[in-house]
Amino acid sequence: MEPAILLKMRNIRKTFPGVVALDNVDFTLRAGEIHALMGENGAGKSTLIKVLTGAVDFESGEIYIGDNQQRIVNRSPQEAQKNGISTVYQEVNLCPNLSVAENLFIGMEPKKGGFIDWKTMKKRAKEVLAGLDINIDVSANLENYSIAVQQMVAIARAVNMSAKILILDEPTSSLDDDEVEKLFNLMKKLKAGGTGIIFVTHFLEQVYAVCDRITVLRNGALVGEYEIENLPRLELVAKMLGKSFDDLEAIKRGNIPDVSGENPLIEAKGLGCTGTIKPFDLQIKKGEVIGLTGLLGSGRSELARSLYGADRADCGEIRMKGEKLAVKSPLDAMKCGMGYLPENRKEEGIIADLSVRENIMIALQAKRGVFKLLGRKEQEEFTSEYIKLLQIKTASPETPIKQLSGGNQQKVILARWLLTHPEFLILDEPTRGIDVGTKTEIQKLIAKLADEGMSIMFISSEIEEMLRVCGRMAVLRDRKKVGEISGEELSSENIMKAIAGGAGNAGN
Amino acid sequence: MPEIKGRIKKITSHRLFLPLLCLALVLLFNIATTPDFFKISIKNGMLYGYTIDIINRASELVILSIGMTLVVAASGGTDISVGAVMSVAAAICCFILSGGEHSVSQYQNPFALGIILALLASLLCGCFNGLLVAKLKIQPMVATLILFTAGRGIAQLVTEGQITYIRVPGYKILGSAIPGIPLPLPVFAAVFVALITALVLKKTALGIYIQSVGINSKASRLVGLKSSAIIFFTYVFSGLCAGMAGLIASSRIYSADANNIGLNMELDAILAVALGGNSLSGGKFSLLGSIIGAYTIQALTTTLYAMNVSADQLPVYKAVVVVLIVSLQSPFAHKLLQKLKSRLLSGNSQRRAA
Amino acid sequence: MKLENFFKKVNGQSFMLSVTIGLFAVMYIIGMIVFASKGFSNLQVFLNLFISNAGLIVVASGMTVVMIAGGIDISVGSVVAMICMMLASFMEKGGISAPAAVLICLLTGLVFGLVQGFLVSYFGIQPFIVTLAGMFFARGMTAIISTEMISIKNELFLKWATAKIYLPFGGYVNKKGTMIYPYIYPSVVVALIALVLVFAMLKYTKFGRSLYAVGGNEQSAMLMGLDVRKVKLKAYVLNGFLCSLGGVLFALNSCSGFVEQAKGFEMDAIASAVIGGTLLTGGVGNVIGSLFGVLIKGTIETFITFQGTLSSWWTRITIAALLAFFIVLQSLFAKAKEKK
Amino acid sequence: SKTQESSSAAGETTKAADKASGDLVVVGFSQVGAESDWRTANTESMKSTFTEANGYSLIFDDAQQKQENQIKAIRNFIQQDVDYIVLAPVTETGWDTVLKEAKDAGIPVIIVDRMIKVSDDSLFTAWVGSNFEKEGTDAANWLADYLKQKGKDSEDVNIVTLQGTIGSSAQIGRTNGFNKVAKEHSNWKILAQQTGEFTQAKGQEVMESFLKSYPDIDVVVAENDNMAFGAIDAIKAAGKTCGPNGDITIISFDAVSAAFDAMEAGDINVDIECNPLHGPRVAEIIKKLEAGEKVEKLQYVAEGIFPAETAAKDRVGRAY
Ligand SMILES: Nc1ncnc2c1ncn2[C@@H]1O[C@H](COP(=O)(O)OP(=O)(O)OP(=O)(O)O)[C@@H](O)[C@H]1O
Ligand SMILES: Nc1ncnc2c1ncn2[C@@H]1O[C@H](COP(=O)(O)OP(=O)(O)OP(=O)(O)O)[C@@H](O)[C@H]1O
Ligand SMILES: [Mg+2]
Ligand SMILES: [Mg+2]
Repeated sequence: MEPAILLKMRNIRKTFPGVVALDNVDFTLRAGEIHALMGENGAGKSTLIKVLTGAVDFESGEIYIGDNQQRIVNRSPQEAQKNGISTVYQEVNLCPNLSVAENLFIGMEPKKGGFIDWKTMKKRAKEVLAGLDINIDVSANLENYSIAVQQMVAIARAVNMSAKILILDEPTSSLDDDEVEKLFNLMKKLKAGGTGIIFVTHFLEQVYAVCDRITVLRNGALVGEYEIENLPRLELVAKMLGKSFDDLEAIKRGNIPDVSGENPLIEAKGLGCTGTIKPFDLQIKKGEVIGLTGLLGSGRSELARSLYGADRADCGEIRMKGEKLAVKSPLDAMKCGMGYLPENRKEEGIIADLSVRENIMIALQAKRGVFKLLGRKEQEEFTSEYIKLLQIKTASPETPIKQLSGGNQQKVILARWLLTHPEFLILDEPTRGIDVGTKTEIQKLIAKLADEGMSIMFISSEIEEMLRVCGRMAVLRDRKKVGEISGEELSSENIMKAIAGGAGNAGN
Repeated sequence: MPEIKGRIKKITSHRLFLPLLCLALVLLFNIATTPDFFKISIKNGMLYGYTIDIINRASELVILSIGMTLVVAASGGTDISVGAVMSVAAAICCFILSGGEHSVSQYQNPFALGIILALLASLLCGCFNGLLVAKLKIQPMVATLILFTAGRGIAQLVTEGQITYIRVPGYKILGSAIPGIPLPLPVFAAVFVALITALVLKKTALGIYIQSVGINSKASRLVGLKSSAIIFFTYVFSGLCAGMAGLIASSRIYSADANNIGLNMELDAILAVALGGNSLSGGKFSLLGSIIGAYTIQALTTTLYAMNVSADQLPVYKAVVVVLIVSLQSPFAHKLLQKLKSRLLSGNSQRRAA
Repeated sequence: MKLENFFKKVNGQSFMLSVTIGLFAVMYIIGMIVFASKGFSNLQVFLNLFISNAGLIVVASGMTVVMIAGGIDISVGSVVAMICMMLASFMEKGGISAPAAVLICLLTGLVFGLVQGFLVSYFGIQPFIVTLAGMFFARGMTAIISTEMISIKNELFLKWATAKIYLPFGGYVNKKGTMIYPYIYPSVVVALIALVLVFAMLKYTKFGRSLYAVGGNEQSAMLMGLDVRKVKLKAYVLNGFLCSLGGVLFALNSCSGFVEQAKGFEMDAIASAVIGGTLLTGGVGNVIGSLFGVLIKGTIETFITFQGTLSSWWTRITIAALLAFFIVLQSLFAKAKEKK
Repeated sequence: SKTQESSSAAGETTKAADKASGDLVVVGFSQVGAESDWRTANTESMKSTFTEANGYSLIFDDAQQKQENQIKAIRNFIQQDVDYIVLAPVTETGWDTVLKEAKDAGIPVIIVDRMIKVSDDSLFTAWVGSNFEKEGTDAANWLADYLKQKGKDSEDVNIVTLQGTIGSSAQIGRTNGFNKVAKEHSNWKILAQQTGEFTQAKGQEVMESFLKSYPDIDVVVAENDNMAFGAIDAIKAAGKTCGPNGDITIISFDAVSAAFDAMEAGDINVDIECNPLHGPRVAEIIKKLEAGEKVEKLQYVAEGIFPAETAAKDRVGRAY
């Protein structure tokens, strides 16, 4: 029997000034299916979801919902929730100033005699999170936890609403494999219960691991809806990009040059920062790509930040080309030729109201100093150059960056750092939320930059990705560097082993 | 035809369109009520008329709002001490020039010394505010509340609670005019400060630094901007602006009236920034917008005087006009306008098709 | 070791609250030592903090509510003046009975809040500007009602104002040989009840929690399914009501209406809330903190009176210095906490 | 001519006073603020009267122009167990509650400067101060005489008023006093009344505007000297003249020393005095109360009218 249709969207059209985000898009969701929504950065996935849930209004089209296909328009997320749709939006959208428990229950707090029953709320919050294997203090404020935990809380919140339709917009981009596994189990359970799930992700493996059906968008237009069996990976990628695509595996960096003999470009000795990362030694050579790997919260970002001066190290020293550096602030690090792309794009990366051009030029400008303003023409030139190079999808260079899709924002930030021509570039999760096509482009770019002599530190939750470009990897566990793997020993198996280490309790 | 339409669209969607429109509306209102509002004659070799009054009287406010704009942009907060700092600057200047007397008809110390020390004092006040906001991360309004409370006290301390008069013709010049030039000097002072500031913002990266810090100070730090130094700078600058405004205000009345110089000016300065279409939560700003806002406020005040609105009702009218102006600029009105526009445009095209 | 545990346990907000309360206690004890011979340690001095500031306590609670929601209201001083003037003119000139006058005033506050809230939330105008206009408007209306000072002579109202509630302990004999028991007025009781209600509302109702969510991150709150605009509107309405209630209490203390009344009251309310740990950026705050903010300001002022020789300018400078001392100390504590 | 009853209640309680703090009489003085030179002179007069050398200990409190601060101060005075409370009220109204507290504690209250309105007259013992309304009528009567002298008493006279801060007692009294008399003269036309908020800058700005709206102003009534100074500047900038030999007659209030300068320079026609030297009068009252004598309840300070013609002579020996 054909499963019941939960949701039908027809001829949805939505424009933003200068862009057609959705052009007569159709979408159908059935009960008990996990439906992947795929497309490049800026294809319109998030916009479709926002239209559906009333977070933005749209120009034309219809939405039908439920068994009897009643036509609805959600004018606000609140209405959408009432109509049985619960959503995890792309960027974590919770209230950091509230406790974890409240974030889970706000708007539907358990009550006793008309008043919020805090005890029950905390108890139930603990239970809900335990269902996802997260054991944290639910009465602490959300801001105290890492993005990954926040992401899990957002998911737990959406799931807890036990809605008929669950929407997950790139929920896995900041999760590691363990967490993803937990999420998938949960999704499967919900699916068995008849919930329809819309799932947006750029990880193809994940799509093939859980999804039943795929809808592909390209440039705001519908490409088609496919059963998963009928759409092999390569074909999916081709549909998304609109052209055929050489397989991912092909990018494996041909010959990672041997740099072991050279003097190190950067050398950290006993560098550490109380509370975030324990003292470590690290050497990075010219033209080398070093990966940092470890479980979530193992301190990879912290290590990078202490090198860059974003968190001020309180012991140890950094040397560059043998010379001792005094890195007290990011500007010092930049002046020494470093660059740092932070992992939390929304909070530490983009400068939301500034235009794409200004977001790109700002780092170089800061490095040059306040009096040497980059010429307007010069700015426009390199902006269009990078827009082309990284294929940034934007209405114009003067569009505020906040109007770009998540992935395109990330590209702008990358362009910002490339423009400063650093000798040593730290990339913390640069491919988070980036589509397959661009991801490979970025990996290629990293390889190319390294070949040209740039040293790169690369942090990613995807081991596969790192294996493709890194010549060496440092392993972290419990905020401590516990070892390095290089050369022949680099394989996902070895890395897994190193990460897991002696103790199996690294997670939480 | 489409060219004109395109141009109209371009003009109406410009950031300064609404602030300018508001100013124009306030001014036009006068044609109906006070027919000779725009009459300008020459008296005593000076241009004379309501419009001259507006640009003259707005000078201090313009200068204040320039400083305030940068403070708001960089820190997303307001400097409520500017009025008090004006009074401090005036008090110090008069104190130096009078040598401690309460009324003198001859400088007791060089004129330049008074001016320099007064500006230095206002700079210091700015530093104090900047230190609290940028270094100690105290919320701007609270940090500046301290000088807001203390400022007039300091000014009174300097003048021993008395109004200090400098009855020297030379001291009145800054607040009146240089013989031979038909426009009052404060007008030039305001234009001068505005031009210098605009030039600095245009020729250096300061403008983008300020906006960037105001929008996202965490991200700005990571791209190498010294957020706290930039925020500190804006407060110092605002202090300096307040000092200049204080000197002009003092010169107008050739005295230091610690209690009244710059009284409630901080509110008008903040209002000017908002009327100029700037967000009070920081980030993107338009200096010209704030300046237009400042002139709008003074135009409003002068208009109400010209119409002889009874003094007790004055604030009510001011409130109503302010609400109307900001409603016109609000996102809500924006949406309404857009809908109207699109309906008009589509109506046009239909007509053409038919 | 224990201290470290303490630091770890309390989260940011309750930590700041305990700092505020601690600093207040220290300040008060210092006062008792310095002015020991002048009767600072009388219980009545402490009670006077409440008596003289009953109105401010309520107004500051309202301010705390809007500030938590990410707004601000600088019209409160003018609204208090308007309410006092309305009360005075209704009772003295309009011949309206005291309860009716109070009721009309409370309703007026509600409507005032409604209009301001509507402009802020549905028109999307910046709160500072809306309430600045509100400030002009209310002050102007006060003058329109009457530019003359009106003294409240209504018997019932005066009875409310002067009905002392004596405490059965802590009495002393003064120089004139009169036995004086400490007392409070009904206004204090009303203020404290209002405070407790707002406290409970913030902590135990959906609306209360929504305020924090909206103030913390408006966009997120919207996406989490809260009706942000309605929440903000309600915040201003509640504030309007509390403001008028505060106005009534203020009138009980001053028994008059005049144009210049309660000038700068908004700054007192904002400062109290902020000293009590409420953030102007929204999302963080607590009315208990604001209560202590009020008490701290009151204590500083009491210091000044007990000192008794300061010229006008020194009064201002000293108040500012104490304020600065307090604010800076608070920020240093906050920084230390952040480091832990 | 006014009510001259004494307060027996206060007189009796003071007899019972024991002098705990040595032999000094403790006086708590709550002052409005330091908003004008007049006020500073007033404070100075009090401070120089109530010195330890004269047998007093003064507790001074400055209310920064806020009534609520004065209420707080009085409560604190009560707690400090002062012998007398001297109050220069910010406002006329709103003293019932707190003065009742003082009465309950048995502390006599002496009001200076502005009068207060209370439901029960026994709440204060005595009052010393100015009569603003009388100042207003004095000004108007002077104008009537002046016009008669000039033989212009039947011509139209155009008057503008620069009012003080709306709602302040000086503004209310002076405006009402002047307007009352003005109504009796059908040829007096009050063209406009606008507040200059007692400041020179605002006075100047408002006068500028008046001059443009009304080209033929004959009389400017400035409710204090500072606004008069501002008005003079504006008049001169507009190319007109003022003072005894000018186009526009200027009437001002307060009579501070700078105003005498202006009168001597021929810019102001007349200044109505507002006397700030209340200290000695209050000391006299306290002495009487200490001795158990009765005191006059309402005591107006002497206030003069100073026309420009005699200004040079009148100012000799003035303390402020
Ligand atoms: N608020 C906005 N204002 C203007 N343009 C917008 C806005 N939001 C999205 N867009 C534009 O709409 C298009 C679709 O964006 P959307 O966020 O839906 O992409 P996406 O498929 O989710 O991409 P990603 O995978 O990068 O998240 C983009 O070109 C983007 O620039
Ligand atoms: N599952 C968890 N439970 C409790 N706390 C966690 C958890 N995951 C992370 N944290 C906390 O968050 C802090 C920062 O983690 P963060 O994610 O920045 O580390 P990371 O190694 O950079 O990982 P990633 O870059 O993958 O996010 C950790 O030090 C840890 O205290
Ligand atoms: Mg997206
Ligand atoms: Mg990380």
